Amino acid sequence: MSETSHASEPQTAANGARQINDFCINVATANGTGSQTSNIALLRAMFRMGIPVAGKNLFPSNIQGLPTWYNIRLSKAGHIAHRDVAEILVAMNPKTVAEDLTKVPSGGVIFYDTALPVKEDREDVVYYAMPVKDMVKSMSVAPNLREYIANMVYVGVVAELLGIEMEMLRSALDTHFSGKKKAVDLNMQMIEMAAEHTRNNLPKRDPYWIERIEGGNKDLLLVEGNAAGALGSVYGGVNVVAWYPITPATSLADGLNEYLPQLRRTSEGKSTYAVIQAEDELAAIGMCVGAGWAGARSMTSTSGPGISLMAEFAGLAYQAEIPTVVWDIQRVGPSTGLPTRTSQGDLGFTYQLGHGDSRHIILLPANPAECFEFGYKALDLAEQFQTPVFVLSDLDLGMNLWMSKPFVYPETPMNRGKVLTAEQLEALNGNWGRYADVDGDGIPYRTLPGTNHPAAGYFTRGTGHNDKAAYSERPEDWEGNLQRLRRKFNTARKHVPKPELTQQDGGSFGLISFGTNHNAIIEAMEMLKADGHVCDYLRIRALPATAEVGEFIEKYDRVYVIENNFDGQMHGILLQDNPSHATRLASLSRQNGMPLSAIWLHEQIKAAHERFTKALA
Amino acid sequence: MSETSHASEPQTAANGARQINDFCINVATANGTGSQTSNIALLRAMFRMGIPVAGKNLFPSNIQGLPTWYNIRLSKAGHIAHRDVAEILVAMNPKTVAEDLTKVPSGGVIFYDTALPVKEDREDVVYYAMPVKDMVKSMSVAPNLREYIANMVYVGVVAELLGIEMEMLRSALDTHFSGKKKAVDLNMQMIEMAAEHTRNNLPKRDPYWIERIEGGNKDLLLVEGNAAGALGSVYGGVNVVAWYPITPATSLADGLNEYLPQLRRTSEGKSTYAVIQAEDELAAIGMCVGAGWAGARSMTSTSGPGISLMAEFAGLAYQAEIPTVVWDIQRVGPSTGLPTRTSQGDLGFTYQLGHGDSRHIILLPANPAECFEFGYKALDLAEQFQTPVFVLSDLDLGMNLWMSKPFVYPETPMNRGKVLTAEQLEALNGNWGRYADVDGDGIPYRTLPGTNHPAAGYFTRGTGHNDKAAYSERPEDWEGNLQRLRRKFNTARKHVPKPELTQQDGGSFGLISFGTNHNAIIEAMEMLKADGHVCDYLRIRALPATAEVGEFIEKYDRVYVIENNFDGQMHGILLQDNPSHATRLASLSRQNGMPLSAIWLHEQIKAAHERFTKALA
Amino acid sequence: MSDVTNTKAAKTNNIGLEKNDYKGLPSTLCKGCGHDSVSARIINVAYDMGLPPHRTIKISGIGCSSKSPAYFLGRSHSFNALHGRMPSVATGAMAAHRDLLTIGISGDGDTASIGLGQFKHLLRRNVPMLYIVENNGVYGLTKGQFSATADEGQTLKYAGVNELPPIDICLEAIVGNCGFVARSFAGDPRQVETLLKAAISYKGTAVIDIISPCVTFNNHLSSTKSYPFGKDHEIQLQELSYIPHYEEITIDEYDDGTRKKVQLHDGSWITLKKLEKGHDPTDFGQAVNILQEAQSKKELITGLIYINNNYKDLHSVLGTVDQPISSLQEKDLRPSRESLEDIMAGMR
Amino acid sequence: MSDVTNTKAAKTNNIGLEKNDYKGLPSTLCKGCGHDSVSARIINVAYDMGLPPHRTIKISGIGCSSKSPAYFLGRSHSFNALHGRMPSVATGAMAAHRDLLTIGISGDGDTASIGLGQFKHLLRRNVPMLYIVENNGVYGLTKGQFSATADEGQTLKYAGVNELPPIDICLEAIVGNCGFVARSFAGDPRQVETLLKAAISYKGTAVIDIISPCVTFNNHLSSTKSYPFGKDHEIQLQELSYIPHYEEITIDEYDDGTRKKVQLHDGSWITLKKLEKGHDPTDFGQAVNILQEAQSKKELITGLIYINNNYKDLHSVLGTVDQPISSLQEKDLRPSRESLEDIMAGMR
Ligand SMILES: Cc1ncc(C[n+]2csc(CCOP(=O)(O)OP(=O)(O)O)c2C)c(N)n1
Ligand SMILES: Cc1ncc(C[n+]2csc(CCOP(=O)(O)OP(=O)(O)O)c2C)c(N)n1
Ligand code: SF4
Ligand code: SF4
Ligand SMILES: [Mg+2]
Ligand SMILES: [Mg+2]
Repeated sequence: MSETSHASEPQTAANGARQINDFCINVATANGTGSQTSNIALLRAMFRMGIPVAGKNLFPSNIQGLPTWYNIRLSKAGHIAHRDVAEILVAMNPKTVAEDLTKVPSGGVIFYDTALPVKEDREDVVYYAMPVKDMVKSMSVAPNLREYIANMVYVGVVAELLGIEMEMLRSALDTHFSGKKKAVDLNMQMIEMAAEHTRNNLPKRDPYWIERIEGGNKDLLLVEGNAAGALGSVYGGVNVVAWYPITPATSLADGLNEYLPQLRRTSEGKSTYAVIQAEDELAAIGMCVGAGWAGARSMTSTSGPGISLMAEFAGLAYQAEIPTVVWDIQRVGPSTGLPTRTSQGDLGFTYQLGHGDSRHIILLPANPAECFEFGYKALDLAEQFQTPVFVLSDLDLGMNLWMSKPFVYPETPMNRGKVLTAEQLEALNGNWGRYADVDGDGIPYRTLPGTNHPAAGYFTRGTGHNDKAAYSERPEDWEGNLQRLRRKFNTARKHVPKPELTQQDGGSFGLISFGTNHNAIIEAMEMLKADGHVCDYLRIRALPATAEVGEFIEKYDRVYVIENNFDGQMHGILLQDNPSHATRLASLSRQNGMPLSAIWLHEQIKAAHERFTKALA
Repeated sequence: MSETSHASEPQTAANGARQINDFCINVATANGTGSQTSNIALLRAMFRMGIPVAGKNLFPSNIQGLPTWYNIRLSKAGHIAHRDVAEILVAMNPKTVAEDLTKVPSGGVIFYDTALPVKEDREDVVYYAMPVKDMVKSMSVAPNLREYIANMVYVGVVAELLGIEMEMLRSALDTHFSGKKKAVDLNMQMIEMAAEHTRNNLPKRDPYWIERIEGGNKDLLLVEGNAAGALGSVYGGVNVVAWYPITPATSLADGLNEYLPQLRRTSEGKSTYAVIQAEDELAAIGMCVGAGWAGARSMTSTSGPGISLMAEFAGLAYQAEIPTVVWDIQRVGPSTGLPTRTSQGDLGFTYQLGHGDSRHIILLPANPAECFEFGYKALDLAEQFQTPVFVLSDLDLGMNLWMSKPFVYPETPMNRGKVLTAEQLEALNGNWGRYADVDGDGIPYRTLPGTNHPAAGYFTRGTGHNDKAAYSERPEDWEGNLQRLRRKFNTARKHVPKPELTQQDGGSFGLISFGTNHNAIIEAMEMLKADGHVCDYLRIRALPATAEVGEFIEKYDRVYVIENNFDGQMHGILLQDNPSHATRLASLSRQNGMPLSAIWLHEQIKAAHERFTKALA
Repeated sequence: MSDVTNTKAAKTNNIGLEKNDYKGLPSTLCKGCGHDSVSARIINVAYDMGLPPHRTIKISGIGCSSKSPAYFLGRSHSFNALHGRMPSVATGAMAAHRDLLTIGISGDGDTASIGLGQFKHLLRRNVPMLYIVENNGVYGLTKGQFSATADEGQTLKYAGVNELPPIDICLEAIVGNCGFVARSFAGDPRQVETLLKAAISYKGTAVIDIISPCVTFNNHLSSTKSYPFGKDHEIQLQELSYIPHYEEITIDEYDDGTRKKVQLHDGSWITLKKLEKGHDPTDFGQAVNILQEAQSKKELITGLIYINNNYKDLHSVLGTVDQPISSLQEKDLRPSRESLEDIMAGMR
Repeated sequence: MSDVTNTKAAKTNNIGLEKNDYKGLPSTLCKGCGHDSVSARIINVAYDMGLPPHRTIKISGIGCSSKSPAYFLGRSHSFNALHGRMPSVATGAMAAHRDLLTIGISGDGDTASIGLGQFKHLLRRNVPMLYIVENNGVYGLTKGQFSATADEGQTLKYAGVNELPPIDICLEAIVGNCGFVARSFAGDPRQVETLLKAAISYKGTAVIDIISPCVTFNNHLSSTKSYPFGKDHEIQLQELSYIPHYEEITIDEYDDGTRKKVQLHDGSWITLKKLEKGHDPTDFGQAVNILQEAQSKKELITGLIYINNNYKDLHSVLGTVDQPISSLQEKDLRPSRESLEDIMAGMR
């Protein structure tokens, strides 16, 4: 990590120095105007120039006409966390322009559509006026295409002034339109016209530059978490998918609907999978449970409201020990909440989803490569442990394009778990108990419907049962089963993905977090280090927490548990796991719909830790 | 509390002394044979003789033919907790007799139907053979009544030999059959015939006696928790009830259906309430939320599976701030679990019911008088705090007959919460914000539909909103609202029912528990005291935990949190509330479908505390 | 009580309110969305009928359609509930307050997919209310998946071909013992307003299934008809990033018994058929058959399809007092101290 | 593979199994419960048709009815799922394993109350399976509340008078695009078995609504007919503590087109009417009308009411491979390493 760049502090142009590849661009438009194409083209072009970039789409829960912001961060140090401050504003939305303008820091730059009521009255910023309407008019294009094409104007202007390569824009659009040449040409024509206008009329007056980094972003992908998760599931052999549309999980199902037909049809064009759009989430998980029971690798994707509706089936699958996978792309709750904002607020609820005493395995991806990895691992774990496995991603990860390490093809064969075949049953003389703990790991053996042996059939139920799956109300049977389930859960502790440790020389306190907070934490750690606060960081990748987590906590007098929710839910879970270290654990959580930022984290951790050390002294 | 009686230890007759009013009777029958009438008659007759009694019905999840046990405890010291050991067995069920016999302790007594394969081969017990069939035959009764009447035989035999007064049996049956004389007579005839047969043929050979206690049970009621809860709700003015049948919650709705028509019809016979049997639990709570929003005092009753299905609506009601009351008569989960066994396993899940960050007010009754009290208090709290309030009772409390203190008529007027009338709106010039925290307690003002003022209407939603109830995706609005909701929750901390403290001289450690564990704890404390372990006990009556809970924990080096669930859910909640005292808190929980027993608690606490003190030393 | 004061005397209705008093917030739906036409109709009818805003409530589920209560009758209480759960919330509200006129707004996904069970059970209870389905055959708010009312064989840009038979909301309503079942088209102001007025006067659940095209997601990729956007440029946006602005579709009057073909924004056509003058809406069999036939001909019957005034409504089944239950206060709700003593006496 | 060995050669069917091989555990339902009759019918039919137990699965919801899969076909896999959710579980299982014969068992509460939405959507997908509703008009397992199929005006001992109209499962099925809809009476062995065999041969969802009296809770307190228990003694148990034992009701053959009155255990009567010989079960309109008429006459039409072989079933819509998806192994399920490289190339 670079120690000199504090990318989170706004860069001022006051000193006149060139600011290269290290600032943010905020594009303010309205939903449904087509600006997504422009923004992604910009992002992808910069990515292909080798520059570390991150794009964040802040969109409303609406289809057309409401404010939308697209935030692009360039960071030569590779920081891709959300940053609140953008040096460069592209103002295209009359409804938000007044407030947008106030947010531009001193030394910043404002590109604006001349149709907007912008008075060039600030001394501390640079203005570039873009006569969008005129430029669009000067291009002979069907009237119904005008508004759409209008957004290419700012692409051209910004590219010209900041130094984004035209060829990279073309290649980005080529990818975007899957090579449809007419579409690419039309858009490029507008971009180039705008660039030309800029060359002729708008001399560069700001210090921000985008410069190609040779060899930068080599091997990296630019991909959304949901697409990665879908792909990982496909390589994990998912074969029954049932889902119900909900933002921000829909694009995971979309990904499956895109990749499955491509990758999983036989030569005769038949599908090795079934995808069913269910009538609601209750039915979606019901189908997954039915399919998992019948031997399929099943999954569903949803978000908060769906998780609430799935509670009863989650409990059934836990109790009857049926594998299935549920992706929760978290958005802000409680209730319908903010459907288009990000959160980690379902963690605590999902961990114990269902009435009574249940506990679920949860995977916590932090980046697209991990979404891919957990895509297949979740299916493995579900069958290995015969239980529902939840993957808790979030809107930020799922719906934004991220730079990502390449996906690693699964290293091990699929784990189909303990399934007895007819031959094995025969060898056992048919003596087996569906819920017997033969191996001492709490994991029983199951048979699949269709197994041709007279002893294969058993009765699956959510009610109390004994080892042989017979209905039982005996206290011993119930308690024994709960204990075995807990044993199984503790076995899972050893098999779920281990946490990732980031250690620094002389780290004197700890941070624990999970998921997409990662990038902001890494950046905040640098900022803290500059202040003399050196800390270590453990990123939990799954629940139940593995032994490493307790060991990490034990090492420090103080460990901050960082979360993007209000209640400090992971903190609560860790308290229960480690009551004897409770006083070491401090919760640092926040929920306002935005990803945590490094600046906020830096402030909070610094203040909290200074209070703590003072109290100690 | 008596210090000499250790009622939990089986009484042996070895010393030949009379055992008076201090033993257990276990009646083993089959479901649907009518034995409930017999058992309750026995229980009520003893109750009316002034003897402290407790009856527990262990019934299967089935309608007819499966084993059922009815356990009656007599305790002169007034202990009414569940006790595993019964000195006296009444064996009427051929299917379970073999195992039932083995459970009779040395010194015990066995009444058995001669049709059962009982060999009188134990030396350490007393046998009484009951020729049930013959006795029934000798009474001229329609054949279809024979099986039913058969159960009165053991009533007569047991009454005669133990000393239950015939007049009290008659009065008990009179209550049972609401004074229907023919029914009472028919049953009494059989009882008296059996008593006579006993006098003539079965000389008393055991030391157990039931003797009237003059003035005993004065003022006390014999009532089920669910009936008490229903009645409390009626006096709380409940006026919209929506429910869906589920064991063990159905009898609460039954109670409402019984008492409401009695108590809440106008002189013209019109109802001041609406009771709707919904099509499922999702609809039941939906109706309650709609009604609460429209200004009704609404409630529903359910059990675990229903709680799971209510998760999404619970989150909506929390977020949109709508009052309603949900009774959860807990049974054993996860999943369908053991529908006819008791549990406290929904606590943790309900506390945070709904995805995202929600927290609910929970009331935790321990006895029928408290069910009555919480019946009206829940409705008050719901309207006061504009939020769903959950009352977590359990099967043991809800469906069994308990001795109970009389119900206390509500001492304060109904609290209808902060509702603005048209006049008040006018005085405010229509300036009000539905979600504004005017009073600093986090509780906003609402208006009801139908309020005749142009400014009364507002838009209710589960999505993000600002103070004026307008849709908002602004981070500040979301965060501000969560903070206000937390403020409201903390205000509730001061208004929910306070815990009940049981303090002993020199108490050196603490117990914390809630609900029906109470009786076993009181008894176990006596047993512990006899061993030299003197402790204090705090019974939590509501969540969020009030200040007293933290103060109690602070007072002791060690506090055992006692629960009838597997995960130690209250322990988890208290850890989060009191992380700095985490090491003082030890979890002591169990879940096998049975109420906790004093014997088990005594053993466990003793062992744990001896380990603890040894480790300290 | 004060009211909105106006300097210029604007036109008022029979309870002295202006049209403006029935409006809501500016719509945030897509330009040209059929749902906005429905809102406009409701505003007109409420104004014309002089509905007191404080006696009207609006309840909806989740979806573009379910958002629309924000865009009309801004003075009335409104509850945007959960996806598919408007029926239970409306039932509870009506049980609590019998004097309110309840306008339920739902979508086809909201009512026919996730909400089908609640919809049918609301009908069974005959909760007195106006139940409007703004039916576009897609999930608008989640961007264009098929709903359960989508036609068999219909093609959507993102969702492919629908191979499942549609759920006919009117047929479901009739079979489900609903006593007022009508269908119309959002762009037929006269018919929609007439039906709305009739429905508001009906005592019981009145269902109006309003075909309300989604301008944004009802695009037929494989359609042979002209594709609205950039056909000649062969541009297909990869994600739904650009949404053109359309005008709402409005059709002219057409006669009873005749058909009217309507072109939607994507160039595709639907055929409306107004019920024959002779249609007897009190005939259950005829109503069912007419719908069944229309479905096989891929026509949409419009008009009042079925009416039955004999079903008992929720309130008469409940036997509640005449005033709203929610207006009752302690004296009516809390029985006397003595009554409690009496009851306890029976428990001793 | 070994099989149950028997010393005495018992009668076997065409796949060499005995009747015993199709039995289940002893029933724990009330003596005389109609559901046990249905189990007996299924055992007979499975034996007669030589169904391979390992190729048959049983899925149910929650209720007395839903317990009954424990009492037949003990060798087959069975799944007692959640209340009202059998349809989704069955859909998932069938999607996973197309070669299985699925027998779904549900109750009227399970299907028509909590499960109505899933039921209708299962029909819409035409999931190939036999869907049996053991319809008694009450919630048996929770002790006698009205279900949504209870007749209007019916009186139950604990629940009072039902004032809501019934949901007709057959009507709902027909309107919901189900291609095999039949009704019978649990005590009519011949008709039930005939219908079961036909249903098992049907490709798609086959619904049989079997009237299956609840001997314990279908007691009419206010009934003028003789009350089964202790009428002359005026005994009424306060709680449901005593349940008399009854014999299952069995009726004799009766002719097509004729009516048969059947007395239930509580002395009340129901009227069954066997479909006319001339009934054309392929006629949608006729099927609907016949049900509607019967309902108004308080008769129960029995027989195969509607059949339609033209609906596409789940598997053809899904276009899946011929073998069961759940039998596919890694080589079929995990695409190649190269394919992943290709896809990633497009993401750079
Ligand atoms: C429980 C739940 N699941 C899914 C969603 C996501 N969702 C929002 S609107 C919608 C569909 C709306 O379709 P429709 O009712 O037809 O309304 P339209 O937008 O077409 O008017 C869905 C699935 C949700 N809000 N809640
Ligand atoms: C979610 C949920 N709610 C309620 C119940 C309680 N419950 C069990 S069976 C049943 C009704 C069964 O009625 P029906 O389906 O008609 O079956 P029957 O017992 O009459 O055969 C109910 C409500 C449950 N198990 N789960
Ligand atoms: S997406 Fe469709 S339904 Fe939604 S607002 Fe736009 S046009 Fe209307
Ligand atoms: S209660 Fe009714 S449905 Fe249940 S087993 Fe008994 S007779 Fe059958
Ligand atoms: Mg729609
Ligand atoms: Mg039933």
